[in-house]
Amino acid sequence: MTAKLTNAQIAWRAAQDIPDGAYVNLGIGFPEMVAKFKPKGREVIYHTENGILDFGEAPPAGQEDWDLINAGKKAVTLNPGAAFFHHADSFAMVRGGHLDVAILGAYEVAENGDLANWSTGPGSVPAVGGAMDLVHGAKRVCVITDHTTKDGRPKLLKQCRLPLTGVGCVTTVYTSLAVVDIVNARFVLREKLPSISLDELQALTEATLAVEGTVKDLIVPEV
Amino acid sequence: MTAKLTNAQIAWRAAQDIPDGAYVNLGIGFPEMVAKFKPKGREVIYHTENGILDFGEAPPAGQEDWDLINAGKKAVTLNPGAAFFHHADSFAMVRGGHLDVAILGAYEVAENGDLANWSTGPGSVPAVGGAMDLVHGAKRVCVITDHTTKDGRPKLLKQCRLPLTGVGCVTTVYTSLAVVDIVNARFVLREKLPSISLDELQALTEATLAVEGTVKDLIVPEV
Amino acid sequence: MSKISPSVEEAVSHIQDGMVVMIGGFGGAGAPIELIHALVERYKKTGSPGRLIVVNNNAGNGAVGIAAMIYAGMVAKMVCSFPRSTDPKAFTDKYLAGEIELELVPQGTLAERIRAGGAGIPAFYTPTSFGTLVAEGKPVAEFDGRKYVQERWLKADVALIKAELADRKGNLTYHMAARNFSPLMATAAAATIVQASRIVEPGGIDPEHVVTPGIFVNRIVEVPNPKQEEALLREVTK
Amino acid sequence: MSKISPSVEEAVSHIQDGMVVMIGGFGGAGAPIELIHALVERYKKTGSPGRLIVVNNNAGNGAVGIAAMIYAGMVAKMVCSFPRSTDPKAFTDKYLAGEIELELVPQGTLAERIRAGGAGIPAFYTPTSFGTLVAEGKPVAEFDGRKYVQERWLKADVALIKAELADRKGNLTYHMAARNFSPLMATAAAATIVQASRIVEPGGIDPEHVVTPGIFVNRIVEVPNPKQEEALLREVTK
Repeated sequence: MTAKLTNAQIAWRAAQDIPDGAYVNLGIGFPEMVAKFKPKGREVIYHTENGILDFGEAPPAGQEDWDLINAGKKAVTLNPGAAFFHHADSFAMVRGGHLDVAILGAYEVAENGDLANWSTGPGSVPAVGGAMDLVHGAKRVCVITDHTTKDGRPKLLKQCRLPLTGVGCVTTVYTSLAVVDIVNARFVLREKLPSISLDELQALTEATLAVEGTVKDLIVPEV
Repeated sequence: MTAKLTNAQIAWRAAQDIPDGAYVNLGIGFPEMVAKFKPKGREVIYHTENGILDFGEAPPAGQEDWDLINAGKKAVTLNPGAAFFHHADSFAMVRGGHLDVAILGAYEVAENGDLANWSTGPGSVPAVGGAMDLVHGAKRVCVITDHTTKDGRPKLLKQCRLPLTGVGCVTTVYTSLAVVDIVNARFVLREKLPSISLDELQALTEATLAVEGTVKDLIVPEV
Repeated sequence: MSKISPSVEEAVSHIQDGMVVMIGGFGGAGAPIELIHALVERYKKTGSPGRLIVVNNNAGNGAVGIAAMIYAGMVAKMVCSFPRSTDPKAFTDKYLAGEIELELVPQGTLAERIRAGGAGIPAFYTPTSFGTLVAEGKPVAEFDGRKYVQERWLKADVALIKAELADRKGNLTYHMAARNFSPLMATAAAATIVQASRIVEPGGIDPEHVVTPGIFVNRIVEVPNPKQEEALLREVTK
Repeated sequence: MSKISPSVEEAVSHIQDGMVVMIGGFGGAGAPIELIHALVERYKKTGSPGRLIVVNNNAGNGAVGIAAMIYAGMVAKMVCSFPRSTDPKAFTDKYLAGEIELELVPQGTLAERIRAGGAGIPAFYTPTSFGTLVAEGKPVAEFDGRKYVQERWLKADVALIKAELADRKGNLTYHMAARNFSPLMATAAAATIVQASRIVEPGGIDPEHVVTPGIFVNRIVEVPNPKQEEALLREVTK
């Protein structure tokens, strides 16, 4: 088994690319971890679908106000300069292209930017939430994910097999092994762990990993 | 020349039909006069396109705040319980069918409910404002107007000749001689001045005035 | 003219079988628990109103609020974006048993469809869901080289919402993120019924701070110290 | 990261020839006079920015604000609902001489098109203007037996708006009915430039009272005691 980044390290790597002053939506679950790794000195304003801009960390246990929650229904706090608004205004921010970055999880990403992250197919109760809006709204739509499934199958595919969340929407994928941009419907490898060869990485990736210029080392601290 | 109602009397008559608790938009100019004749004890909430509900009378001269104006750009005051909102919310109220009554002026009204009140044809600068929205929004769209043009030609027509404001939108016309409902694309005469005969009134009206049941006397005090 | 209702029971007394009922709230924030429970009690006593179509972002949690409606058997269909919660058993069991219908709508599309219903916009185009299962059967159009899905407005017979302050004329404010869908639902329902934590005199809310203008509100009932759904669920779990 | 601009001159310095410029205000209420006049001064000195497409409900009054822009010759086209005012000479003369273009849009449709531009809705249907000259050439569709006109979103390169309070993060409030189109325009422009009567620290505006959230604002300049267009015109007339 190749050495790979932990989820926290993937989140750390994604956090480094969020520019100062950015408006950011972090998907429910794993993507929420990205907030922990905001570089010092950078101001990032977080948006949540249920109508808050500029919310902060979770309050101490016992001090929650359950009318002050994020899209994952977790209690949050407010930063100075926060704002409340209703759901239509919230999704005007999303759909209208006002968010700089959205970070989401994925079951599958295709080289043309298609994303599947909402349904593992028939049989269970389908639930889509705000993901289908987010993927067509933010200027950058980033995915953070393990490079492969638990049983080692590629998640970066030629075509998605699961029901799609959005078509041609993903711009960058941060995986446990690499950083991959999607440019003109191709995976372009930007960074990879120094411990893995390009051939090894390609073997874990269904679609071709294109290389343009230098592939940088993906260096992430212990976090 | 037949005796006829003054503009103030037409406005008075229209005001009597506004029910308690109604949300009402009065068009710029003549229709604004209707507010003066609200029957005592009735609560009427006035809406203006530029984002106020529940505004009141003009302030005394010299005490205007020019950020507190109505759609005619005249200074107004606020009643307790007033609310401000932006233009999209204001026209959501209009287009969404939330207003009970809109009262407008007219150049021409056709028996099918078509209204022409925004353009006298090519040659001048066209200006439509909020009229085209109002005619498709309010539950009742009332017109107040002289029964004929200044040179005695009918304004209640088989078909409008001037550019339309809206199609099939007018529900009631209050004129200087009569009150006419529009029902199933016909003018139905509800009230007429006692001093004018049905034949005389019909002669001043291009389209047929249908009569259903009794035609009441149009009795209006000196105002 | 007064919009004030003397009790939650009276406030929900006109809701009938088969109606479309929008219910404010996102998870527990903004859920009008007292209005919902009054409706559930009415149904348990009288068998009405049943066969309701309920519009909410979620499909109930635990056994209170919308979940209580589902357990009581008065909901025929849910229109929502995310029929999951920490404890979604009420909906999940009935759904898997084929006893309740689901219309799944992406969250932003749900909000926009409700807004459109209130604003007299019968249809609009959105990029959301293009090329996905959710868009199947919907008209698609291209604008400026990009493809969009046509969505229809969503209206209701009744909206049940929870406000912080209300005045006699129906102007409302909300508590923090309890706002969410409520201002939209208030515009899209033929009758909007509000439970407010406090009723103030007209003028008691600054006209610049009104979130829902009174024109969108039909009935108001004061419910001081209302239950918060999430807090209630955590209380029950303890 | 700061959105604060040191002067009105700096704030409008990036506006270029041929841009679409939305300008807040309804009549004089909300007109950002100082920003507009800074732009006019820049044009008079440098000949730029010219050939502007200006979006506003009206088309200027007297010789100040948008009328001053028209007199200066920097406006190629007006998009508005009501190009009339107590003194519409600036626009009327140029329009009748064929020197300025007019796109006439019903007021509610103008507001909704701007909102759609900000909300990522490329097109919507409205009953407004169906069967009239204004709808000529626009697609028509029938929903539930009624006919509607398809309208397209309206976006801008720049919006110039006037706020009451602003914080450093761009959150805004407005003074009474000076709100009108401004919150919509702020959402529909690539760059929204705000003159605020007072800039406060973040937290100085209650999060529940924010009308325009900072995400829609790019530049803020403090203009204490701003001129009110209507008051200014009446001053001139005296």
